[in-house]
Amino acid sequence: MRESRRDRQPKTDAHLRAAPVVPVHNPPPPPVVSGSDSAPRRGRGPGVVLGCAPPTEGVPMTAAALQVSELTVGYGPVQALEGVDLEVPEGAVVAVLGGNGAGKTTLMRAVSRTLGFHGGAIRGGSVTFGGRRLDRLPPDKVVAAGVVQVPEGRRVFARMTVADNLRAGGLGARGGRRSAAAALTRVHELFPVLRERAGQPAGLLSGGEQQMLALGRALMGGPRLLLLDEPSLGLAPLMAERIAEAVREINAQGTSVLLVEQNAALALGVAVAAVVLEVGRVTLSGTAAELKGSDEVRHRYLGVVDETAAADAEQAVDASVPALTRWVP
Amino acid sequence: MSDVMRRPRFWLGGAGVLVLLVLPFYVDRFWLQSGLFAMAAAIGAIGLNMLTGATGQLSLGHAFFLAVGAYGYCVLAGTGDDGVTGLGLPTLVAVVGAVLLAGLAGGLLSPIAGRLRGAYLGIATLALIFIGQHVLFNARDLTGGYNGRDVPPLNVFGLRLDDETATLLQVPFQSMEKLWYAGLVLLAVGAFFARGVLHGRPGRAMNAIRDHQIAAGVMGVPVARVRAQAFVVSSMYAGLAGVLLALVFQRTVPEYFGFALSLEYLAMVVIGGLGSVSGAVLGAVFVSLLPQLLDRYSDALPLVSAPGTGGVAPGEASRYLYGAAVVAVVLFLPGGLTRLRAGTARKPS
Amino acid sequence: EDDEPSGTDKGGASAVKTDKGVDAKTITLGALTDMTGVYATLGKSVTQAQQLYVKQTNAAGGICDRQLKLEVKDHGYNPQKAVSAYTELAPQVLGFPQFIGSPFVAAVKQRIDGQDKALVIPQAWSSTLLGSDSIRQIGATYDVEMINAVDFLVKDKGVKKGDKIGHVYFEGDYGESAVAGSKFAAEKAGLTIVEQKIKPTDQDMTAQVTALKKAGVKAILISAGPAQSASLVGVAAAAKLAVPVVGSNPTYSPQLLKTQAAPALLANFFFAASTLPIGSSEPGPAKLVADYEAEYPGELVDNGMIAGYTAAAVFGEAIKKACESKDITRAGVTKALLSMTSSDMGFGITHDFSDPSQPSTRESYILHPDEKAKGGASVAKEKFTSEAATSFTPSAG
Amino acid sequence: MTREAPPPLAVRGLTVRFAGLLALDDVSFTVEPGSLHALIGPNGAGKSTTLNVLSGVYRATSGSVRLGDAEVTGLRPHQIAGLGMARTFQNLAISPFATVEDALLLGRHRLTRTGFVAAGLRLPSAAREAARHRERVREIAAFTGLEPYLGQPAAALPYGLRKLVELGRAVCMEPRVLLLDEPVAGMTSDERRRTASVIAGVRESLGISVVLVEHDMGVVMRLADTVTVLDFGRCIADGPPASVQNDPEVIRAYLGSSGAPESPDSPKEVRP
Amino acid sequence: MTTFLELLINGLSIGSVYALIALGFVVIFKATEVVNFAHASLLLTGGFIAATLSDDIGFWPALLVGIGGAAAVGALVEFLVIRRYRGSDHSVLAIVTIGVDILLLTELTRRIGTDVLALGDPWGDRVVTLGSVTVPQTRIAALVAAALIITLFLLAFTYTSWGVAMRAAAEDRETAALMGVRLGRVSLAAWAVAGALAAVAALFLTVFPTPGLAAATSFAAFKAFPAAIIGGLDSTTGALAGGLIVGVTEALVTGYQDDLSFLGRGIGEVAPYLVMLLVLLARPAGLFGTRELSRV
Ligand SMILES: Nc1ncnc2c1ncn2[C@@H]1O[C@H](COP(=O)(O)OP(=O)(O)OP(=O)(O)O)[C@@H](O)[C@H]1O
Ligand SMILES: Nc1ncnc2c1ncn2[C@@H]1O[C@H](COP(=O)(O)OP(=O)(O)OP(=O)(O)O)[C@@H](O)[C@H]1O
Ligand SMILES: CC(C)C[C@H](N)C(=O)O
Ligand SMILES: [Mg+2]
Ligand SMILES: [Mg+2]
Repeated sequence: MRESRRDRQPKTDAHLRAAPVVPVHNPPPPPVVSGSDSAPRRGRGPGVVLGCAPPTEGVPMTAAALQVSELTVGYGPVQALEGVDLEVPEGAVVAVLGGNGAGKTTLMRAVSRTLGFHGGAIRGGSVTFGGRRLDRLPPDKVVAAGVVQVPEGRRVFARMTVADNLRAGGLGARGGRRSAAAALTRVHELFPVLRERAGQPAGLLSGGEQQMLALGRALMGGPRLLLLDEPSLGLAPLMAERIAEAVREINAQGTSVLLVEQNAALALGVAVAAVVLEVGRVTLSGTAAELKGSDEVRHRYLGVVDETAAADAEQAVDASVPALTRWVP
Repeated sequence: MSDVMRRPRFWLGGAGVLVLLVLPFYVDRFWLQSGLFAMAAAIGAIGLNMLTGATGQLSLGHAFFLAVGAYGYCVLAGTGDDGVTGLGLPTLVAVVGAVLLAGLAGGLLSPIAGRLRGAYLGIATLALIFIGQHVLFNARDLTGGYNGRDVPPLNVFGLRLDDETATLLQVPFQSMEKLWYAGLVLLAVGAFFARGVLHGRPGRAMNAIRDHQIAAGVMGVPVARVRAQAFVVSSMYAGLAGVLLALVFQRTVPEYFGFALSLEYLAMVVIGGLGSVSGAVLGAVFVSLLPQLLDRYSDALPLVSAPGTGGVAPGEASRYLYGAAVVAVVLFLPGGLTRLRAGTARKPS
Repeated sequence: EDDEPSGTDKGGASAVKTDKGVDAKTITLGALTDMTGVYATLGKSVTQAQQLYVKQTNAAGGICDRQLKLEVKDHGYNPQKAVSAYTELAPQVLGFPQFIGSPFVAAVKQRIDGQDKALVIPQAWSSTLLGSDSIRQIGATYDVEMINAVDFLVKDKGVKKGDKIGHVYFEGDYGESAVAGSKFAAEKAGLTIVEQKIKPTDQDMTAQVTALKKAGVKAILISAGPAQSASLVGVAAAAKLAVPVVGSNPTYSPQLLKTQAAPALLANFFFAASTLPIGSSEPGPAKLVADYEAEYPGELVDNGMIAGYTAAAVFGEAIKKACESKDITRAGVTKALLSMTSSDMGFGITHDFSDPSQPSTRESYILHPDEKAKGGASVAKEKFTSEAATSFTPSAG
Repeated sequence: MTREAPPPLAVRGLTVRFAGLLALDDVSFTVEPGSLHALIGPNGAGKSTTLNVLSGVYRATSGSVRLGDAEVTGLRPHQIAGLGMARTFQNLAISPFATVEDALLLGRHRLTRTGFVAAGLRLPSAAREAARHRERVREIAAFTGLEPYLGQPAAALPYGLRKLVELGRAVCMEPRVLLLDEPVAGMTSDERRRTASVIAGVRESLGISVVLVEHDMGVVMRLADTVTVLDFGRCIADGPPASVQNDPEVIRAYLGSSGAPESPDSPKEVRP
Repeated sequence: MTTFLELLINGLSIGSVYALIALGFVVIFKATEVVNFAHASLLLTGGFIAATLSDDIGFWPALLVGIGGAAAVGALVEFLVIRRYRGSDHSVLAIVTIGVDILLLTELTRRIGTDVLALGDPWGDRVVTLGSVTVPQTRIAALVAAALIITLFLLAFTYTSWGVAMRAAAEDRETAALMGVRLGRVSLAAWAVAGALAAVAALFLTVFPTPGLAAATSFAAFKAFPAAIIGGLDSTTGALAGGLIVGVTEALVTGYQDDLSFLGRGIGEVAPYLVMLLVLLARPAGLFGTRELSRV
């Protein structure tokens, strides 16, 4: 697997080389950084900070916490995650940042046990939720345990109506009819458009509408832990904020959230703690505040650039435009 | 060149070709015939794989196009003295004509096919089988009806590939021996052509249609036309296969071109591996030779006894094994037999 | 070794000429049968009867100082398998006392008449197969059978000039040559035939009956399988269409008496055959049944057995004759068969094999379902040849 | 260098009605030759629908689209592509089995001629054509930063790179007008900047018109010459970025109270 | 005229049997998007079990066992074969079912052999006479049964969560799993149900007017193809409509064979496919099928 790591290295470099920003693999400033191997338990750092997390009806702190430790995942030859440690304490919102191919989605799949659909498998480590091991259960049992994922790229049931999509979301729910009805009204409050479009085939919704449906669908399952994979993808700024709001609200009602986002500003706005994945490893972790402060994150994920950096960024941009010659047939 | 020669595949391939060339001198008619059935099947399967594998158009009507080829050849080359229509064209011309006819049939279908997708298309093409067989049974003066019609032997520049025994190195050369080489040539040419198409511009367009029809159109691929072309080409391959089959049978009968045959061809492309030429060939060999082998040797199996002496008849035993084999291959080699060969990790296109 | 030179072998006591399929000790015969396809019914009993014949003959010392050996290949009524099986056996056997599937016989006709010249006795009675020295059917062809059937309707069932009679038949050689016969006979008798062509997949004859009823037929002929005749008769009865129904030989099987249609069948179903019913008390059938049941206890007996046994026996006779003239080559056997002008295998009908262009007989029995008789049928009308049948010239294909 | 500018793309009174819902309502705008025209608006506003009409995927209920003096409305997608309009898709549309190179070569389809016969018989003409276009594909791959992945199956690449492949494929069509549906969605901000620079570069060096649908105001504001804002299928604003950005209507319907200024990679921060 | 009526009614009644077969076909397609070529053998299995038992344990018990048995076999096929498939291409799974069909059919034909197995049903060959038209009681029963069963399914699919789960699983297995759908259970249920339906159909195919169960009974399954397509592969209503249309077409074409003889005789079997093609020309997804949605 060392092999596979190494041959994936250039890939990452390559597609970042062109990027006119600070090199990727410079050792990040000491205080916040922790290689998963160097100090694995540092992952709990954020957990502790969570004293300030929304109160959660008296359940012991880590009772229903998601605990990912030493997780290693591979797709055949490809090593996608390596020794990843992560904790989502009860009632917390934890964000996972990371570039393309970092392994964020893979992490989600590992928790929801859907790696199998992609020819992937857990090679090592464990995933527990509320002290119960998830990494041996079938996907439906994971849902039954209260862990529901919103897949990357929406994946709504295109041929089914919006209403039926929401019903499908409720299939794994433990509650009875009444709780389902309650969930539905809640979803409609969050996303009124879903009520308007109730009869329309989901496949015909716009990108953003589909994203809302996907989120609403997941909520129908009455999750205790919600896994969100890039929920703001393709959302209008207004809508992105709305989603952020929704996440806060959902969380306020006692649902923990593991949030994968490219939109770091949004993510760090919502989360109390975050980790940064790079090429399958946790390279940074800490509270939202800590990470907001880190240059690394500011450059690569927040896009906040001070004047000088911006300047050579612009130059780099022009430089990285080797004026494609026109095609003469 | 030299580095090609260093590759083992090169030598293996060469050896294989050599074996195929000398085979007629060593094996008897039965095996040659089985081999020829396999070659014909391979040609047909290549065609189907271009349609179903590469373009994503499920077709259960392949047997129909085989029939068009087979009967087309008979009608064009037939002398008409056996009471059924025959234009008495030179046989080589007839072969070309038959292939073109099959292509035409495919072309005529494509307007309907163009509007259908997936299983709908598959079962719509199934209609061809039933309609086709109905015609074969009823258009007497063209098809000879239920008892079929004789197939004029191929005549290559004065060399008649019939049962007139011509001895070569003390080996009697009859129709099968002679046809063997004709078959090899046709298969080789067919495979060569198909590879070119699949790896070239048309192949990319076909795959695009299979994977995302709308996007294909937006990329500038004239979807309707390419689908139609794929249908025509695949039908022409079927037609060629039909001609070869007819020549091997020496008489065409309607029963043959039924539903079961279409399913066999579908099985070939899936078992071999969707979308690739080698897959089609492997699948064809598997599907057409395995039952032969099983039939021939199944009486060696335990509790299999000669037909009529009670117990499981060899015919039945071979059916069981064949069915099991089909299931096993698809389940345990999802990519088809081609996956057995190293170096074809990614799905060919 | 598939082209072993013909010659005279010194091994045998008598020096007889031999070629393919015969060596010093054994004579190998081929049987191309269908045990897994649509004619599995026929195939099974024919094959078992033939194995029985081989067993008996060998027990009695074989033929020409040689033991008989029956190579059976099951083609499951699949053309490719059938042709392959033929190709496989052709070089190894003297001839084929069994070859089910007339389309397949037709498919290899060229080769049989061409280079192989082996004697083939098909279990298929369409007249398209007539006219070849090597392919010889035993019994009346389907068309002759139907001509006699029509005659029976006119003579015994009160069908009159001007009446209409329906004919329900399978697509294919069997049904269509049967129709050729019924049309010819109808012509002669001033009747009109109302055709209903069906496929072996059609199991329910309701629509056909409705159509025939509409046409106002006075009788119905059927050339299909047992299931179809049972349905036809049953539906006709239910629809108050009480007319006699006469079928070709393959339309009846004793199992039908266990079905809903039994009463109707017993009431007005008949079928033509060119053998005695297997249940007849004549010595031939009686003995066959006895031996057969001894050999295959618990197996149902039907007329297929007779067809099979007769074919094997005729083939055996031919070899014997050939042996007398010291020539059991393929040509020798074919020649021997041509010289058999009145061979009676003990099943009621004597066959004349001297003219390949003619069926070996034009006689038919009319049989009738009978739950008491073995094989579920007994003779309704003794064997006869209608004058229409004698004047009929089958259209050889 | 002298380059003949592409003809203007004129959208007039475009209306698209789906069962019981008005997706586009009398939308008009003109994409000036060689300009980058952004199309923004809330989710479900009708942006993708507009692109779908422009690229012939949907038929307009009424209204017209003209490229120069060529009428685009009612043409089939491949005919429109033939006019030199290329697009990317909001939900990726890449063959799961094709390598990146194949995917890009597909873009060359309309520019190449090799048919079944030529390809099947490997005619020299076909070989020559293939060689030329592979060369060009390599150029474009180098330009977009995809060169290292040319040999890999596109499907196994992560989302962001697959979006880049889409972009590259569209560029491979040598378009005169490039239609982009959310090209930077799901990318980290540095990737966004890079993709943005690719888009800018393409337009710079090829002098083509670009229609850009995007929610990332940073990118839009930096690149766009003109911005058209849609809301519920109607055009609620149209003009240069600066003015549109401060249009109260737009802020209400789209940018939201917090507006663009504070949003992460907004122009203030990115512009020197 | 009476002839026409008679043909029409006969067509409808046999059509309702086809509808049952088609429905099983549709259920499997809805739940797993598999075109099930093994349907013929499922049908034969049910019929065979019922027919062989009816002598000993009586008709109704035998029928129940038959239905149960066919359901079990269907479930078994799913469990042993379909579930093991790791790929994603559905045309590939269709091939697996071909293999399964070969296995089952060979075994059954071997057991049935030459027999024509009577079912000993209560209806016998009694007929109902409506004016000048006579219809077998069995066929009336078939009509009623089909109507009931199909309405039942229609409701189940639209309203029960089982129906929702089925549709969800059919469309996107992974996402369905993420919603907590037990994929295994869903397709298992679908196959079992299809088996049961096939058995019921087999019942009506083996009672009067047909003499009993023969190896050839399975051919009736071929009628399910055009029926399912005409109605729309994913529509239960469609299954009913398609079945009836096929039945009526067949009956009329056969009944008026003489007037149609210019088409060549014996087009009874071909006609439904011609009708199917016509329908597809007008509606590429059948009469009630949901069209492929295109949205980019
Ligand atoms: N099905 C698969 N087969 C093989 N490799 C895969 C598969 N899915 C993902 N990978 C690889 O695993 C690595 C992590 O992929 P993953 O999708 O988890 O990244 P990500 O962080 O979600 O990226 P993005 O932000 O683009 O969604 C990538 O290098 C990708 O190439
Ligand atoms: N094929 C269709 N059938 C029915 N309604 C459709 C179809 N395509 C789009 N719509 C509807 O038209 C409206 C506009 O859709 P469109 O995809 O253009 O929005 P958009 O501006 O692209 O939104 P987003 O930014 O979220 O992608 C949406 O409400 C959508 O539901
Ligand atoms: C018994 C007969 C129906 C046989 C049939 N003639 C055949 O083709 O073999
Ligand atoms: Mg991801
Ligand atoms: Mg959109």
